[in-house]
Amino acid sequence: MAVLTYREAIRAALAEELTRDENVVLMGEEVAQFNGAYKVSEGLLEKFGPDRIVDTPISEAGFIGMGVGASMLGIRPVMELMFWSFYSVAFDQILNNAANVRYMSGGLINCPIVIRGPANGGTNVGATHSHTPENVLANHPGVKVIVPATARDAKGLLKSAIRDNDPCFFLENTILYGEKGEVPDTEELIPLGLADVKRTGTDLTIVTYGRCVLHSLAAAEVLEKDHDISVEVVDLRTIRPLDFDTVLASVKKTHRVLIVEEQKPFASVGSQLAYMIQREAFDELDGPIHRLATIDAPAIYSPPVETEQLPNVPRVIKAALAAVA
Amino acid sequence: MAVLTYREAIRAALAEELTRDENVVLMGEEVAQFNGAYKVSEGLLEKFGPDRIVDTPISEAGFIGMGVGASMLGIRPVMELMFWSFYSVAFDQILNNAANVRYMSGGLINCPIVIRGPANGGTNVGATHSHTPENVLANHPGVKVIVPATARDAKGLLKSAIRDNDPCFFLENTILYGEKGEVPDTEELIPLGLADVKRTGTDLTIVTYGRCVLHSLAAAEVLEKDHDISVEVVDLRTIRPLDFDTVLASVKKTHRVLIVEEQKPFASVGSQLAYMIQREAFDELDGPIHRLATIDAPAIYSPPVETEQLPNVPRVIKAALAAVA
Amino acid sequence: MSNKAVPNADKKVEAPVACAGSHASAPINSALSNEGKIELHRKMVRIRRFEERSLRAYQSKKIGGFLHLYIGQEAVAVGCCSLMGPNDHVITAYRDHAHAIAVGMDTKALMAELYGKITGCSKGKGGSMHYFAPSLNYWGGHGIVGGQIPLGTGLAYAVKYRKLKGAAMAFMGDGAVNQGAVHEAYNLAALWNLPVVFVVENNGYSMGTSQDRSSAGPGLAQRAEAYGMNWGTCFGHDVYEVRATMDKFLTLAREKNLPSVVEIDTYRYRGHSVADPDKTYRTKEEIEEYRRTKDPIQVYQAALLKEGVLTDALVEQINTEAVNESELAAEFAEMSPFPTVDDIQKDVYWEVDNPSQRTSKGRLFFD
Amino acid sequence: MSNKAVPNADKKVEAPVACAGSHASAPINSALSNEGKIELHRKMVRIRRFEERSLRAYQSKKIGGFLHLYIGQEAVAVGCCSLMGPNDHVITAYRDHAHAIAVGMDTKALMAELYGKITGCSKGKGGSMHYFAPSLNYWGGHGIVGGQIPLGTGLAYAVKYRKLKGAAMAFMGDGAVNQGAVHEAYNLAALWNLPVVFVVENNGYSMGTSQDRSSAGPGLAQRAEAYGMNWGTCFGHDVYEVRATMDKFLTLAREKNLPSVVEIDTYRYRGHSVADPDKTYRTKEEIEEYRRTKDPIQVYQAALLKEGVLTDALVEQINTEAVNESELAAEFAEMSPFPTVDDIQKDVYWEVDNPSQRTSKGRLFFD
Ligand SMILES: Cc1ncc(C[n+]2csc(CCOP(=O)(O)OP(=O)(O)O)c2C)c(N)n1
Ligand SMILES: Cc1ncc(C[n+]2csc(CCOP(=O)(O)OP(=O)(O)O)c2C)c(N)n1
Ligand SMILES: [Mg+2]
Ligand SMILES: [Mg+2]
Repeated sequence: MAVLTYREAIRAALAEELTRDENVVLMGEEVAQFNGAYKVSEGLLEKFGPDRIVDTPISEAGFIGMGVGASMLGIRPVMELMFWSFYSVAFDQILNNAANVRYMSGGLINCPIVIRGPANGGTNVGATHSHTPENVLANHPGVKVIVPATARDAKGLLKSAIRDNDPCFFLENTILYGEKGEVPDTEELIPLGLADVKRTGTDLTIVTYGRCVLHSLAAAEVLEKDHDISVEVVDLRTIRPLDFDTVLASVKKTHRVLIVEEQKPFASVGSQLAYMIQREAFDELDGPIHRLATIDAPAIYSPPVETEQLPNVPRVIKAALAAVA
Repeated sequence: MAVLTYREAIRAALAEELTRDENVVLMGEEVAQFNGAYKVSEGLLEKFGPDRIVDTPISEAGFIGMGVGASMLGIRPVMELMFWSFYSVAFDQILNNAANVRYMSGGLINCPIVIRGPANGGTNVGATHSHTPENVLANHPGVKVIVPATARDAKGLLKSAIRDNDPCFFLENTILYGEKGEVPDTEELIPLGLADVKRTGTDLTIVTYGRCVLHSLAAAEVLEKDHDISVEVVDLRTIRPLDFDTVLASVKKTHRVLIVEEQKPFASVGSQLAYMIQREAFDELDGPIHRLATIDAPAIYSPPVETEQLPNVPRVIKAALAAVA
Repeated sequence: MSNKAVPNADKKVEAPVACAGSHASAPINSALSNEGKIELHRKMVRIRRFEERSLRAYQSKKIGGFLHLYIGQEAVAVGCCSLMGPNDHVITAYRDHAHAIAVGMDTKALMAELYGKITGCSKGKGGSMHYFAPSLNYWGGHGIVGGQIPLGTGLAYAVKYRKLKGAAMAFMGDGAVNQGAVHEAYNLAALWNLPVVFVVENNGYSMGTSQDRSSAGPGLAQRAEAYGMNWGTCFGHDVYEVRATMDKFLTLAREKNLPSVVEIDTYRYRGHSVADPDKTYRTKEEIEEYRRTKDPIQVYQAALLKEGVLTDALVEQINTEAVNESELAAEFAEMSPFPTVDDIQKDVYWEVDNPSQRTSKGRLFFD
Repeated sequence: MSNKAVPNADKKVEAPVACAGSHASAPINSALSNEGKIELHRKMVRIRRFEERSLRAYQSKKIGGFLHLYIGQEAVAVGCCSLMGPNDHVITAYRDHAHAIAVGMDTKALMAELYGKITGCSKGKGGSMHYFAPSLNYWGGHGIVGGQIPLGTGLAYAVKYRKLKGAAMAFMGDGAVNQGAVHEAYNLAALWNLPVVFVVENNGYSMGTSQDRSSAGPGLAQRAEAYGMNWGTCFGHDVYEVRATMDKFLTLAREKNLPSVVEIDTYRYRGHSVADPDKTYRTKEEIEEYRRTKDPIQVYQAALLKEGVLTDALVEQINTEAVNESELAAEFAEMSPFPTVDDIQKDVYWEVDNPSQRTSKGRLFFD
């Protein structure tokens, strides 16, 4: 297997799908000539030309809405949001038009659009640039929400998303772009809605996704070594559809649950998971479900403090110890 | 006490606050000459004149952003969204600017704005007009979210919201506008963040808010009469701040919980409540927390079917019976 | 400004002079057969009778939500849609019944949709504001003011991407032009030379707000100049004029990928939605004056009678057929079943409706 | 179009001719005392030295996130803000250091903000993109492109509502003009005659995209015509020209509540943010050419030397003081403490920070 960065894996997925299907178009601010604000699309303009790799003005509502319209006619646009945070200006196009048009047309219209870009804190870009909207997006039936943690997952899931006939929202992470991982040499399509047990354990289930998977795995090592606690780490990979069976199976094994998420706590993905777990596995729980989230405030700028605002390895360890206490 | 409709109560709150403080301005589409799409502001133009009651173009991002800017200078704008659903085009102004400006300025700037309008399903206006964004709004620290169920609450809470120095999002309900209730003749300010036990009971706690309070109260009567189940109905009234003490006290009494909400289920207000209740009252629970929400799909148009998609009295009864089973 | 580009400076065409007498002799109109001319009339009559029937259904509480009637504006949708070729597409706002009939949708399915029946064109899921017919290149029916305009631009993008000769018509009201998404779409269309005609159906009011209380500037179509786009205006009560004007701009779009804004002056007789007041912000006289002098059906009928294309008997027959059609549609709607509660979660995901082709796993719905 | 209003048709003023020689003799400039003239120079030099120092701090990893430098554009912020009266207000985007210094903010607090320190102007919570000083009528510092423009319009609304004679200046970049919120704000300002000057700082690029790849139409300021607003353009390397131009439009705003769009041609030397490439989308020669012929500090310095207002010694002294100031600011920042974890939840709610005046109950924070 090749070792690729998360960034390269996404690029490879894009390149493969652009090659496979001429209806696929990549569009967004600075994706072409500038090679992408985070260099995800580096080299694609050269390879696929300006009809397929398209720089847009700073008009997220306009160009995403345009992508939705084009997708109704069978184009398969992959729209890059430079930051997912900028969904704030395109919210209507994303969550009224893309999410609802199939329903409102009684199933006559499909909207095979992918919207992708980074959605994370931790790079000191402040409150307006640090949204993690997976809960808000997944609240809307009609959409699919994917948050990959590794290079392999990013590639396999993005390829599936591009082939999917429903609107897929793919949330990357600027901090993960440089993380390396093994990626199969042959084509791999990872189905949406399949969680991945990234580590097996018996004492505590950590349910998590995105960058928090890495924190959780690192914490699990420490918990094993220093505290003799065996942690199972379930990486959801996609938020909607949700592989709840895998979560349930793990809970039934460990009977203790910690949810780790880089979300503002109120009505987060973790809230939803907690509701579902206690509802469907009440008698399996040896104690309340714990949750570790971002400290509840707008994203602070101050670099060392932002690290503390977000989930991080020490915070996961502390929360895990509380969850098994 | 006078008997007013919910609509009249809101109008009275507006009129009183407009009279009290000349910084208060009411602004929105059709609020002035047309008397409001739902006639909430009927007569206010005549009384307060066009400087205080202002018709806007169909530019929600523009005029709400304008209100946010004016509020930074001490104007206290009350902005009507004809439907809260139209927050989709003003999302950035509401949840980046209003919600974050105090934080990003290190507390130097206040944003005493109120955004109000109806947020509900049930009037067959389809998927784009039926959003219930209280979860999405309350996910953002820095904001306050109010969802009154009765005329009295609507009046007392709106007055508090207008005097509040933080951005307050006030979610009304087109179906409740015509509902009558007693409202004190003397001025009443109901503090934000104070739940109201609308009915006491011993067997089951229903935590709810907005129109679902009415469904829950009606269901409680039936449950009492036909099933001998004594239901306590806790009306949250405000979602953020959240009076969780009142919820906890009720749970400690009944040990069974049903959450009823007119929300799409994934990462809803109810999800958050469920997380908190099991976390803080795990040992008090005799069974899993149940939740009744809107059936998970975009809002259907078909009138009789939409009634079934939403929580309603029979659905509450059924869910309550399951919760105490 | 050293690096200022003026990409579209050579694209400006003359704005057509509004109300320049009869447009019957414009090539696009003189090329019509008699049957073609009659068909335009028939469409307008069918639209009006359909909407009148729907109004009665609304009044007897067969229909929920909003009902935004197009009565008074018929020549706009009919004129524009009559120009559609195989690669032309249409999208509009919530006042969408006329465009639906104009592109050829079946009034039975349309009426059933209003009744919220499973036989409706959107299976009772969309209602009045959400008519769609992809097979007829009709992309709705959209409820958020201005929100359909980027979608329409995307239709044009797809047509161009596929190297087809076609154009999209993206309709909006005079109030919609002040939405940000419209501005963004204008810029994109002009910047990328997309084959789209933005049609502003200016009926003078957005709900109860007259144009001068909502829109600054010299004119709505003229805003196109900000983006170097072509623009034009015309009267919308004369279906010949609508066709002559739109033909010019559609041709520019199809042949040269030049987008444009066309503002069509028109009028609605009813309240914004039928439950709204219709005379608090305008006078009864204003409505009556328009109806008397500019009713699009009357104006065209008179022209065709004068041309000898229509006879009084034919007028009568067309009207009777339209009345009958609307009655049949109402009967069909009345007799059709409602969707069931199980239908609520259908049509949400393509995958759910095509289970044998599902590739994803896990739960798509929550409770 | 029968009911078309042209509310602003009589408001059009002449667009100033760009680069019309020296503007030193414009009344607003000739009225300046020598100290006033020197102060403009000093501000520009202080801004540049501050930013150069911040760049070094960024390179030694003292600063996180973005750092959008204004180097090359100094005459714009300084020229505009020098015109502020007591009821004038300023708001801008994330490239906000210069405006902050121009309105009079303390560079210590500004540098400490970059370092993420509690002594920063936003207590380390906002960072480079979010400088604010309400007491100096400076309203930020905003990160979402175009998002500040409705806020600036709201400042103007408040000034007018209070019947004060003042104006708001709402700054944006050449890329920002394509955001929908900007268009909505333009229409509102024009419709309601709000005293706001929308200032487009056209530095030729939005990140790596040149104006001709992002904006259609004949010109950015000229888009004002769509709303019947006044507009003007000027060169931004000459602080006198900036002042002369802006004075005219600010006066229209303050005296007649007439909004306008002013496009100021300028240039940034550095990459979009300092971590971005700065020569992939433009040539080294282009940058050098501007720096050589139009550097705003050099241009003005030369003028003041020629006027005899500055001497070489004074130039040297001002520069040394500015260097020292920036060093002191960096030392102050370096020595200041970071916020604590407990500070994270401060400044979220007014009520939390003013507990004795809290009226609400219940939990405001969740975990
Ligand atoms: C974003 C948004 N804001 C407000 C509304 C409510 N609304 C629906 S139609 C309408 C008036 C639109 O007027 P116009 O664009 O002139 O179209 P017309 O109704 O005259 O056909 C308004 C305010 C909406 N649907 N969407
Ligand atoms: C809505 C939104 N989209 C994209 C961005 C990312 N972004 C930040 S600055 C910028 C370029 C803006 O260029 P311009 O307006 O010309 O201002 P300049 O940087 O030249 O001062 C972009 C694309 C953003 N912050 N907000
Ligand atoms: Mg209209
Ligand atoms: Mg720029």
